[in-house]
Amino acid sequence: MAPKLPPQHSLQHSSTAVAGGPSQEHHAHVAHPKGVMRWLLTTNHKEIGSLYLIFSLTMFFVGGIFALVVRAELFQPGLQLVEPEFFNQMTTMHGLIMVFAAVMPAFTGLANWMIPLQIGAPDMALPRLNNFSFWLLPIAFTLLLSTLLMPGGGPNFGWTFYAPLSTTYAPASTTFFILALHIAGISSILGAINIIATILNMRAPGMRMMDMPLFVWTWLITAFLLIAVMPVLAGVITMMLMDINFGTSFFDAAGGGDPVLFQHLFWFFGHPEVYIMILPAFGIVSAIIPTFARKPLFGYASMVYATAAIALLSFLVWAHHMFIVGLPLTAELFFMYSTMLIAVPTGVKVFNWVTTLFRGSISFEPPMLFALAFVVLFTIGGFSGLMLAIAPADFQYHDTYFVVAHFHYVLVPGAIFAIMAGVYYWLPKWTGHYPNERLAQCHFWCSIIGVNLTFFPMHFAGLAGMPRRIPDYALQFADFNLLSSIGAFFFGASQLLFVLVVVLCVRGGQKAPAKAWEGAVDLEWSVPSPAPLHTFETPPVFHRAQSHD
Amino acid sequence: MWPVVKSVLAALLGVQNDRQRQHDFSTGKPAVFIIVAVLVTLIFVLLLAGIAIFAAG
Amino acid sequence: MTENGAQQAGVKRTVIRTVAVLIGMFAFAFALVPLYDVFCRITGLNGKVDTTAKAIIHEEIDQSRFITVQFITRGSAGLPWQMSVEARQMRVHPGQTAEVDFTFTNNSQRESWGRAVPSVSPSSATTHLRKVSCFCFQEQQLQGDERLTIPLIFQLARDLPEDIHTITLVYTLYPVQRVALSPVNNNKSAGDSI
Amino acid sequence: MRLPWRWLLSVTSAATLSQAHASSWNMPVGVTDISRDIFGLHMTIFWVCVVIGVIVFGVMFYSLFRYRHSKGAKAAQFHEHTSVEVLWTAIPILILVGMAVPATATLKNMYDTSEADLDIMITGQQWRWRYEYLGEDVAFTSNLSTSREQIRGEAERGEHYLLDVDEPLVLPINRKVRFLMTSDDVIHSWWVPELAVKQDTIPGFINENWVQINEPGIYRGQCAELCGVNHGFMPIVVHAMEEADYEIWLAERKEAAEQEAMGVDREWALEELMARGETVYQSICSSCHQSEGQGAMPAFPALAGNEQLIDDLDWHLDRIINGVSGAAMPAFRSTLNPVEIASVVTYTRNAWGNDTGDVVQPAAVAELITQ
Repeated sequence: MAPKLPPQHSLQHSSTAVAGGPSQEHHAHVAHPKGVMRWLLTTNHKEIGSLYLIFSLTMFFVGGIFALVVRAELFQPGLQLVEPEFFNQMTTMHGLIMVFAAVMPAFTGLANWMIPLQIGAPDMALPRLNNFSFWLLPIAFTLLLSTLLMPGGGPNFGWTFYAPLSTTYAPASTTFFILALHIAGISSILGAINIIATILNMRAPGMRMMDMPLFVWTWLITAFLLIAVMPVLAGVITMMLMDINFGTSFFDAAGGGDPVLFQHLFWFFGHPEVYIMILPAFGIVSAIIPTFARKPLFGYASMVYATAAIALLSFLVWAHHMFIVGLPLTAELFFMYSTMLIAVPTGVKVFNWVTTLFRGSISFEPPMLFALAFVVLFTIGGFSGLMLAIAPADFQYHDTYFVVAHFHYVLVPGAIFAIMAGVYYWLPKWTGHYPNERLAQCHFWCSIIGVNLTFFPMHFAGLAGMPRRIPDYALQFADFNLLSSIGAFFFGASQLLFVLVVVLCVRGGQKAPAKAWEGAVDLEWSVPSPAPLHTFETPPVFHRAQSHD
Repeated sequence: MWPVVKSVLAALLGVQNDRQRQHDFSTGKPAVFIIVAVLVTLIFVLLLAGIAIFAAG
Repeated sequence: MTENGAQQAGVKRTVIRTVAVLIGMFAFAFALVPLYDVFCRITGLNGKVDTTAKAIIHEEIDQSRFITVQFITRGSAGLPWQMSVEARQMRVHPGQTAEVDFTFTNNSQRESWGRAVPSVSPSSATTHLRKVSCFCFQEQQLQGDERLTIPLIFQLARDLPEDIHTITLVYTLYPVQRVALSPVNNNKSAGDSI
Repeated sequence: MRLPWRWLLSVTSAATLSQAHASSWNMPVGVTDISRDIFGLHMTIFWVCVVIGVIVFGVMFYSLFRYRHSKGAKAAQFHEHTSVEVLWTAIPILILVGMAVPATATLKNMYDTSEADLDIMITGQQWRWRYEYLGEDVAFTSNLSTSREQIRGEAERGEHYLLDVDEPLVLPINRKVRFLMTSDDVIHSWWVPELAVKQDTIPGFINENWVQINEPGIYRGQCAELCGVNHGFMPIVVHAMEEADYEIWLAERKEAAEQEAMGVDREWALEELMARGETVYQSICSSCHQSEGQGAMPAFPALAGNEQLIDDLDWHLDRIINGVSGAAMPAFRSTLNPVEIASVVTYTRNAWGNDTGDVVQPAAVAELITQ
């Protein structure tokens, strides 16, 4: 989310880079095109990282506007602003855009910028593929957004697109929705391949796997999850496509298919997808908290192991999204138990962060504020997740605003706060300037108030009996919805502050040294701020002292 | 084999110390860990399924 | 630079492996469809019924308990048929073979195709309901105004769990799109239909 | 209309707010044994979370306060402690096992649908519910009865805004009622919070659930699974009665059905059919085709001035009796009786300027349905 144009003086080598034969040859090829072509053709990981982040920030606002349409309609009972049909399109688009176009590309952008810097690599392993996987995204989401203008409207079946609402009963534009999702999926897969290839092969000499910063570790595991589940999503939407256009009956009972099969396949992708959106956040927070507590991360080894375990277990819990579809008792029990157990390694992470703070020397710069808010609010989301895991109670919670509150706590002050914490943390490295502290603090406090005002009342609305995805509601839910809507507009408006901070930071501000934060240890802080376009052309020598031991 | 299994079990709980990790990463092959992890996961699934079937009566 | 070359080779190897996993997972998604089907049939998950007819197993009739078997028939949109059952419910002993007649009536003048899709509840009873002769999933063709009676011969296995006292068998009739329904429908888009 | 200032007033006086919505902050305790069990589980796990939260956040905020860099705190360098880690892994596991035991018991109880006194088939339909009392020859559909004017803010909203139906599901208390659930089109979910029953209705498949209500009363719920445009407008109302009252109600229902059946054979006048047809139209058809037959394209075609409908009576009857496969138009063959079909067809052929003058007699419809 940082529109930082990497410095133009591309031939100026960083202090760690020594001119050598191959790298000079390399430069001779890349006579930089100017203007638009520079960005269209760039293969530089920093430029592509910036492109991802700018795209993600744009889509964050697009998805946010959709959410505000929803919240405006729900401001008070009755139908005031939009028709139910358009309301459904808004809830669907909000979910799809936020998941696939805001959160996932933001993490990919951070990975592009920071993974090579953190492992001492000159670039990603497959730079041209990197360019391709980014440019697929604008194509995919232009296509997706254009469905809103098609006759019959855009997708209106929720981001989970359950069959047969999304097949037999879907609007005509669904084929384009499927195509868009396919393209976005290919983009994520290519990005994941690139990240895996980079991490496994491009580490600085002397850096072993166990020396890697946690952000790199969590991304490596996330990339494996992407490789494992994005093809399943591709499979399931291909089946939808065939059901819609070629007369097959994968999900149609009339032809011997089964609508419940759709949900099994979707959540087999969907639950690991949830972890895809949160594991890199764990990595970012695990970098920030030790930096500002000036103390090594507690339980680095446990963190790595627990991340791997969570990733593996995430394939065993999918049906907890389906407790009320009429699963047999045994399946219900199995998924209840496995879901409860996955809370343990997740809890261990929270304990580790808190213990890292214990007896530290803590300061409260903007990245730290967001990271601390992450720990508290993500944990609250985890608590409601634990409640949802209790299958009998889930019969009451399922498909209500309680669930909406739960996953927004995990994703907004979870994933999105972690992304913002990461942006504030690495902005000095990207731009050479510190972000304006006063404004960033203002952004933080507004966001905290906005997030809680928006999502906390949703717990009550859900417990009181308000179902999800309804454009109008009974009078007893009015107060909660009023609060949520006010909070949502406040939260939305305060994100403009974020844009302001980032823009100001790109244009100027207090100069940052190479090691911008006193307690920072990882390799990225050894290159100058701002990081020159080409770094680590000659691999740095990795000193064990920088590791986590 | 036992140290690998121990490490995988430690991973499931999210508890591992640094010395053990150093040891894992300096001596073990990733493939061995992955295979053992998948096996342990399978056993875990069977165990959990067994408990569920027993509990469902 | 040999190290660079080694790195390139490593990248290539990684890419090949990940792509192989990718293709495998895509195939796996499709493999899950038949796997799920098999899994459902074995476990009776979802009340999915085995569609192949079974032979009668000759076992002693369990006179000690009666099971109520309910039959429900449902129509669906787009098929001008009526499906009815001779008896709404019957009481049978496990092990006993029973027969019940289902009647399909085409209320229109046109010939059309339909299919009755079965579902059983509770799902744990599914595997114990053995159909000796049935019409499940078979496409039926009825001429205009035709009436067709087909028997269902079934048997409840003796090992039916003790806690099951009632089994419900629901048939939903679905149209099978084999021919254009009528010239009127033929040249009209779906949006024009009421 | 609710205005923000009114809300502000109610917030300033917390008592007002809590009094006006005394029970709506938490899950309802409900009126069945199972709903009470679930409420108990909910509160237990809630307090477990609160206690863990207080401890974790307590340590966290203590550390943030106590070890501030600005106060000259020096950082310790420890970074692991195996026995502490084992401890904080073991304790949650024990807590979870403690939670799993009662949850398993409740779940088993919920799945025990055996030995029911009464079977009711619940069918979800875009966007209404159909209830069939199996073996009793009583069946009806239940539609939203909140007026369009209330939704559009043109009329004062009633106490049960969006939670009112024309025909509630009537159940006896103290009897085990088994629900068989399915759907005619997409997946819906039948949910009444106070009965703690929420179950998806899946087209082509059958689900089971059960309820035994302890107290008479009126309990309201909604469809919980997104099912299309009017997902927010298909409420559920359950009227739980003393057993004797229920028997009386059932007898009345049966008698009314017989009366209606006798009406099929007589000759109906245009005015009579129009009056009946309007009632049927407004409760069944108007949610899609709109109250003036103007439709809502592209999904719901207009009926007013629809040339095909005006020209072709047989086609019109076929659409209503047999529905349209793969669209929101269901087959009304078995959900409406011949009188209702005849009257609604007559109504749509003569209302809103569709002045065909056609009069469709119930007897003719009955013949089409049962031939």
